[in-house]
Amino acid sequence: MALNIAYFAWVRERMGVAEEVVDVPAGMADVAALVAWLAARDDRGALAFADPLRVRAAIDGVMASPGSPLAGAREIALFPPVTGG
Amino acid sequence: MALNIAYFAWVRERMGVAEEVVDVPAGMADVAALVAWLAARDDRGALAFADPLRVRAAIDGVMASPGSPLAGAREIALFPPVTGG
Amino acid sequence: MIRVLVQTAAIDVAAELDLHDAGGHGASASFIGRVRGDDGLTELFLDHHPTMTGAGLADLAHGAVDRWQIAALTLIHRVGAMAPGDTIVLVLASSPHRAEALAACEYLIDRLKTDVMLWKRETFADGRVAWVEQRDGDAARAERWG
Amino acid sequence: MIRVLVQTAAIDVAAELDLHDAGGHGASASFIGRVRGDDGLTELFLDHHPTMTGAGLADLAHGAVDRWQIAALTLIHRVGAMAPGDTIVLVLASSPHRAEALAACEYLIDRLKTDVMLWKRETFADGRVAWVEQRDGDAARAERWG
Repeated sequence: MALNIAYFAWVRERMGVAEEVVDVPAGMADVAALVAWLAARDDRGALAFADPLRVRAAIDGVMASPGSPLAGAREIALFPPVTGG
Repeated sequence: MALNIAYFAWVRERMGVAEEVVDVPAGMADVAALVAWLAARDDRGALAFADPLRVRAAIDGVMASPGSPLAGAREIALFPPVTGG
Repeated sequence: MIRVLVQTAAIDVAAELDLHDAGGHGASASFIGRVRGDDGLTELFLDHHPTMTGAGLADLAHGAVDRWQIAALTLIHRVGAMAPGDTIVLVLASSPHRAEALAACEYLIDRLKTDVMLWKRETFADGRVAWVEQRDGDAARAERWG
Repeated sequence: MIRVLVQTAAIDVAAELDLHDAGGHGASASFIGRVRGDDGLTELFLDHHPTMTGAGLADLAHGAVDRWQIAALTLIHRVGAMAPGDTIVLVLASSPHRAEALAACEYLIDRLKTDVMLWKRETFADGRVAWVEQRDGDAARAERWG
């Protein structure tokens, strides 16, 4: 299953890319599973997602939760809590 | 006893003057007595001070109350409640 | 820097913004009040006291600086005759912190309505002339500040 | 008129004030936030999402117009690399009523801190680079609006 993932702020810096297309195992259910998979995939993932509580997600421009399903998603954004304004 | 009195807003318009020196009876005690005396003095005073509750006063630049003593006052200002800003 | 003025001349907002040196502060809040031409109003006249009006504005400005961390404060009130669209009052408050700048600005504009020696007279197109009565809402807003 | 922008170019406050047509409204409240050079900060970088950041600002603007009687609203956020003194954010809110203009301005600046997809990275003179952590105070201020 191919997913378009975009990273922001220090998640982007630790991942070393702004966007990528990743091929995840078929049947991956939700955001929490994706984050765990990315953390286990390689060193940059381990660094970016060492603490899943510090990561937020949006699916196709809508804020998501760890339990949000990945089915049908066109783009998943992963990023820290916002600190703007 | 001579008092310098300044009027503002509709009190000034009804009195027809911005300032005047008035000679009030010796021993006049307080602001309330002055307002009552001005209301009884002539038609313009009757018009300006028909409702003493709508009149405010300051003595030498400091807000006063009906019971504030007139003794030692250099200038008494009489005006409606403020509506500025 | 505290700048307080009572003036019959038009308020030059752009020049005051420059003077306030807004560029040097983390956060700047401002409020501009203008004459509204509602109900056919053609002139707003503001009567003031030659010393107490300015002293009242200065007291408010110093009160704001005592309450909040303020880097610069400008408080200018126009008096005399004004037309619809004219600026009556300008408040500029700057601080390193946004909440302080906003609070000072709101405090000053609320207090201005009740604590400063100013009286409004309105003239309308149909010839009607009326002194404005104090509104209960203004006193209530000012009282929130205790 | 609602004007919402996310831009990497410098914010031209004077030009935006003119565009906002401040002269036509009874009351105008504004807020300007600038980069502070505290602790030797040399650069502030704001990361943003290409669509969600602008959508978030537009949602806030429409939320303010739903809540208060607003005649004109300008909400501009700069993103990318900025230096101390640069304007990060500009809020202009005009209304016939001063309380509405002030409340909308304060609401927007509070909400901006917590509801919009923006991330701050600070670079200091000693070479230190750090992403800003969310502050509890910001979330608390935004929650007051319920």
